[in-house]
Amino acid sequence: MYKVKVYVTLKESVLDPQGNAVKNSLHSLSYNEVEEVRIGKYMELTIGGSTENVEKRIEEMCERLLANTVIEDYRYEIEEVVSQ
Amino acid sequence: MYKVKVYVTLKESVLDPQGNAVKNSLHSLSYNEVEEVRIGKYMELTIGGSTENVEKRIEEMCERLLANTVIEDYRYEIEEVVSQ
Amino acid sequence: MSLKLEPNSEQIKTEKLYTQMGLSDEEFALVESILGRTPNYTETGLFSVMWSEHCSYKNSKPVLKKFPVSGERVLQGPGEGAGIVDIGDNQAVVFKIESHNHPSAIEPYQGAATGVGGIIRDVFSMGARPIALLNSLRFGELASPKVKYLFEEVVAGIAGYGNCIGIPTVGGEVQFDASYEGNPLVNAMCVGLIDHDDIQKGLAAGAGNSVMYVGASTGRDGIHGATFASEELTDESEKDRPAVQVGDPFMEKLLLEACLELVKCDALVGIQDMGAAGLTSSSAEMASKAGMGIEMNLDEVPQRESGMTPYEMMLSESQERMLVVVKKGREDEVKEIFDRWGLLSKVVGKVTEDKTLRLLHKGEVVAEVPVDALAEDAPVYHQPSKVPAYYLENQEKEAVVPEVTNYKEMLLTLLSQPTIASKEWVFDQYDYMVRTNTVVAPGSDAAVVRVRGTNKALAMTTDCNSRYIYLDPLEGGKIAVAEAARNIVCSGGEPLAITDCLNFGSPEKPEIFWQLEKATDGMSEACSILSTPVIGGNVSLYNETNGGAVYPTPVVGMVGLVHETEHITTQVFKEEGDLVYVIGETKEEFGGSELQKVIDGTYSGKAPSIDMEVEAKRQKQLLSAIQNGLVASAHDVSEGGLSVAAAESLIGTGLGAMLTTSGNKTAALFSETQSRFLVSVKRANKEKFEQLVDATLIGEVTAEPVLTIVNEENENVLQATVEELTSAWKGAIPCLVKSKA
Amino acid sequence: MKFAVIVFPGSNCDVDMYHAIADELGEEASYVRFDETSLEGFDAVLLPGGFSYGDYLRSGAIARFAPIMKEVIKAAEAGKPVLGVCNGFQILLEAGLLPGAMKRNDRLKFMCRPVELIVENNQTLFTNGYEKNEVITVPIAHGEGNYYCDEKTLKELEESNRIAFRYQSNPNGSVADIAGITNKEGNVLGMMPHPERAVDRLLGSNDGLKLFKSILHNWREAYVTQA
Ligand SMILES: Nc1ncnc2c1ncn2[C@@H]1O[C@H](COP(=O)(O)OP(=O)(O)O)[C@@H](O)[C@H]1O
Ligand SMILES: [Mg+2]
Repeated sequence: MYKVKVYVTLKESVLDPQGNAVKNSLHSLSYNEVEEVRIGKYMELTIGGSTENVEKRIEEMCERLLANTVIEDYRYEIEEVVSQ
Repeated sequence: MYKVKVYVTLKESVLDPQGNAVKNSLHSLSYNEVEEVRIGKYMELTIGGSTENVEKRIEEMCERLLANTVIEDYRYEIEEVVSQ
Repeated sequence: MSLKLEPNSEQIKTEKLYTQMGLSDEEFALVESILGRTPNYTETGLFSVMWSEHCSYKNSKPVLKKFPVSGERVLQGPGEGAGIVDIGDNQAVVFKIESHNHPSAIEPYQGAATGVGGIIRDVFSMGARPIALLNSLRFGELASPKVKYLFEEVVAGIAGYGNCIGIPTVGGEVQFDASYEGNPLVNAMCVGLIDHDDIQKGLAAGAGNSVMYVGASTGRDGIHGATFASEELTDESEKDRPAVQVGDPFMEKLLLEACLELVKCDALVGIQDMGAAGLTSSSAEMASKAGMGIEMNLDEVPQRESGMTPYEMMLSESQERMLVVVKKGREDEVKEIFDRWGLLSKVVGKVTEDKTLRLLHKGEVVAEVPVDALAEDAPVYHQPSKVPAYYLENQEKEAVVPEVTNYKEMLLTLLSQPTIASKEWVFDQYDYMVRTNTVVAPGSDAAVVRVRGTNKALAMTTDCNSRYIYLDPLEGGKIAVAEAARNIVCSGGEPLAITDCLNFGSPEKPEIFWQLEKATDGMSEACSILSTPVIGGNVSLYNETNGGAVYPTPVVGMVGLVHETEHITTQVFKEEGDLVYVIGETKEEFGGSELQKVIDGTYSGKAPSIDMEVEAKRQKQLLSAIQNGLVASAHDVSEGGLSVAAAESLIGTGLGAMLTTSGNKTAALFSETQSRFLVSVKRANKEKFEQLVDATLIGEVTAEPVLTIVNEENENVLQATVEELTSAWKGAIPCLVKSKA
Repeated sequence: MKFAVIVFPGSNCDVDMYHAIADELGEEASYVRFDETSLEGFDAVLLPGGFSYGDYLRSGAIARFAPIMKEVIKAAEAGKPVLGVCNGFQILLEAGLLPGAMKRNDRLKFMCRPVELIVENNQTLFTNGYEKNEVITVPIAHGEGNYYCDEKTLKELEESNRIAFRYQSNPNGSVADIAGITNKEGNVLGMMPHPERAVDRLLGSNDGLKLFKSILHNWREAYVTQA
């Protein structure tokens, strides 16, 4: 079994209205030290069995569905979970 | 300067309709090995200067704004960035 | 500095780098002769975007000239952000339609969302309060995962933007045909209301006045979007694409409110949105229209990213920005308004007398070009035109009546074709009620929005059956306008004017240019006869993927005036016992019909014919009957023919109908003959109605929810429960979207 | 009676709320900006729908820190009627004036349509113009209207009769079909459906008008008749 963490973020040059709004809100709450906020997605996938090619398949899932590669970048971490 | 990564996820007891929908889509693309998907938020904050109490302040931001603790959990990682 | 990385004039010329920006050799030579020197990189960029089809209409100007553009009520015709039509009481309606096809093909959610954002800015930059949104969409067959993805994301993008900014999306249309497979069409229309005194123009008048930049800051978004929109989509496009523009409807909501406050302030001289070609087109056009020049210091332009070059700033298509000209010395009043809305505003330049767009950056002049050369004086091409072989072949074909054996089954099949089926799956995602003025929500012929504080309302619709236009652009062009007007009339409105969006393939292909010419001829004729001038519009050419063009799709957006809210009429039957009439005779016309598609899988033969004089007469009669309170329901007969129209008039009413038809059964049920209406009338109004309208009584509304159609011999032709009709019609799109490919 | 309609940046049903009060109910309504700091002189507070701050991050999350919210909380504590509709409800949840939280609709799509509501509790100052279990038609228009609370909270809501409205047919996945809830004291109501969009038959339904009439009626009983 694997636990996979996928991080999807907006590409650097793409506008992030959400991040902006949160930054402004933090400023109005006096957290003026916050210089930038970028908001993305964090996904946790549980992959069953002793699947082969986990990495290749995760890469595919990201490309095909989990990220919109026109405007987003992604990265992932795969952890093997040893079941008792 | 600090780079802070904040992860906000739905509490385990709370159903995640979006995660479910993504799981179903992955199955329809024949990634049947995916047993569960949970979707959360991933935020990157850039914190300026040599702020004191970074940790305490981040904790506060999470409690007050970045997460809704009625349904969400959060965790964060703080990295100091040494500027050249 | 990154400036150093830019090629110099010499390289641009010898390496022909201008071709990558979309300028031809001749055009580049023309630029050189205008300037009397070789342009630098920034200047080449300015010309390339301003001379793109999207900004200059260089290929379409000759055909646009044919449109009738004036009328008693027209306050503003084509040329400004949006056209304006008087509706009395010192009020006017402002509307325009615009395409966002190419961006939507690349990133459907953001492409559609920013399309909506752009058209809203066009309307409020006139000083008008946007009151409604509509759209017109074309996709490939709803079968492949790619098309489903595009469809779902485009609808979500339209919803995302419109819902958030709080302007109701009240209507639209969706058509599915294979020709749109790789090149979906996404046209968005916005309708606004304005008091006559508030009408603004995009003029940079008065030398010395300040040029201010307001709204979102500038990033490297969509650089060269206008050129991109004027090119065919190829497999390369995915790689070449500019950084995708992301819409921020929240920002636009603030900008909208601030600008509507600004128009009440007499420090304002002119205002224009930064749409395609951003800062370049807004500054050049405002100056050119006023016969002035503009000098801008680009260091003052608010920037989201660091190290932006003049080229990048001038060509960026970042969203939610406006350029404003303000009386000298009164900049603070303007700033104060924007401050209160939490928005950026900054003086970036001034109006000059020398008719030149002069750009300064880090203390140097980085561009200096005559504004007229960029705007008015762009080259115009008279493309060669040629009758396509497919058209001649189709005209030769004998008309045939397709063979139908089971009429009920065919009706159910037609009702479940996604082009005909209920679009509830779509408009359920739109907030069509916000601002609480929507009297007729999506689902009837035209949407109707009341004008608060008066007894009037506005009816609005978008229409275009591109199948007919493909088979016969001249007849099809007339039909597009006529159908829009029919929808307005059925809702109780008097057609006022149209806006149009000409979505075609490459005008450089003579057969495509011929389609464009003929379709606009047809539209012009229809507009003249129906007295609905063209008050604005948009052209989107080069809608081709890997060589194949989309069907010629000149979308018509029409607005009508409902004089009294009591005139508002919908398409559904109202009460048991009401009489059912059809206005207009039925001919055997199946070219381009939904039936032909179902049976043959393609379209062939002649498109239905239309006589605009007859059309106009019938519309007048029906409208006057409606205004005299004689009509219970009215629905135009369009795709699928009379049986589909009857089914649509029944669904959701709990009622049924008993109808008698004559002549060929297939034609009676499914022919798409034009200029027909299905109308129901209270028995008590029978005589008065018949005096006013030439119509044939064909049956009545019944209590039992069943549609029964018999022939003159009283033989059963078709019988279906309304439940069967409803489930075919309502179930189709949700089912297609969900099903796996 | 004087109603305050709170306007946050991004509110867009403020106009609808205003007209419902001023035109249909025939009482006084004023817009009060998010950055104002007093609600003095108002007898009731209305938090309208829309997309305050774009609904970025979570709906209502940013709006609840707006300066006016301190006054809204004070008004609630003083027992004045406070009504939050749609985004207004979400803001009340984020501000802790009502329990629970809002998730995305279970079908993950925005939904706009008239729905049928059951008046579950007609003993509140907002609902006593309705019959108990009366079925009314009121539109919804939301993408995040999937009400969530834990079991303990739900039990408490049910036992103290704080569920004002339930959906006849649940459109969004809300716990226990909840469409609207009140606070313990009964003077704060949050609901996802839009009563202010159902005040004029021309637009389909006027079932929402009774809600505003109830507020007015109760206020008159309490203040005008006594005076
Ligand atoms: N994309 C859309 N957005 C909003 N409403 C739509 C859309 N497509 C269709 N509708 C609505 O569905 C109804 C039927 O549309 P359509 O079949 O195009 O009607 P018609 O043939 O009478 O023009 C209309 O009320 C229309 O506004
Ligand atoms: Mg119609």
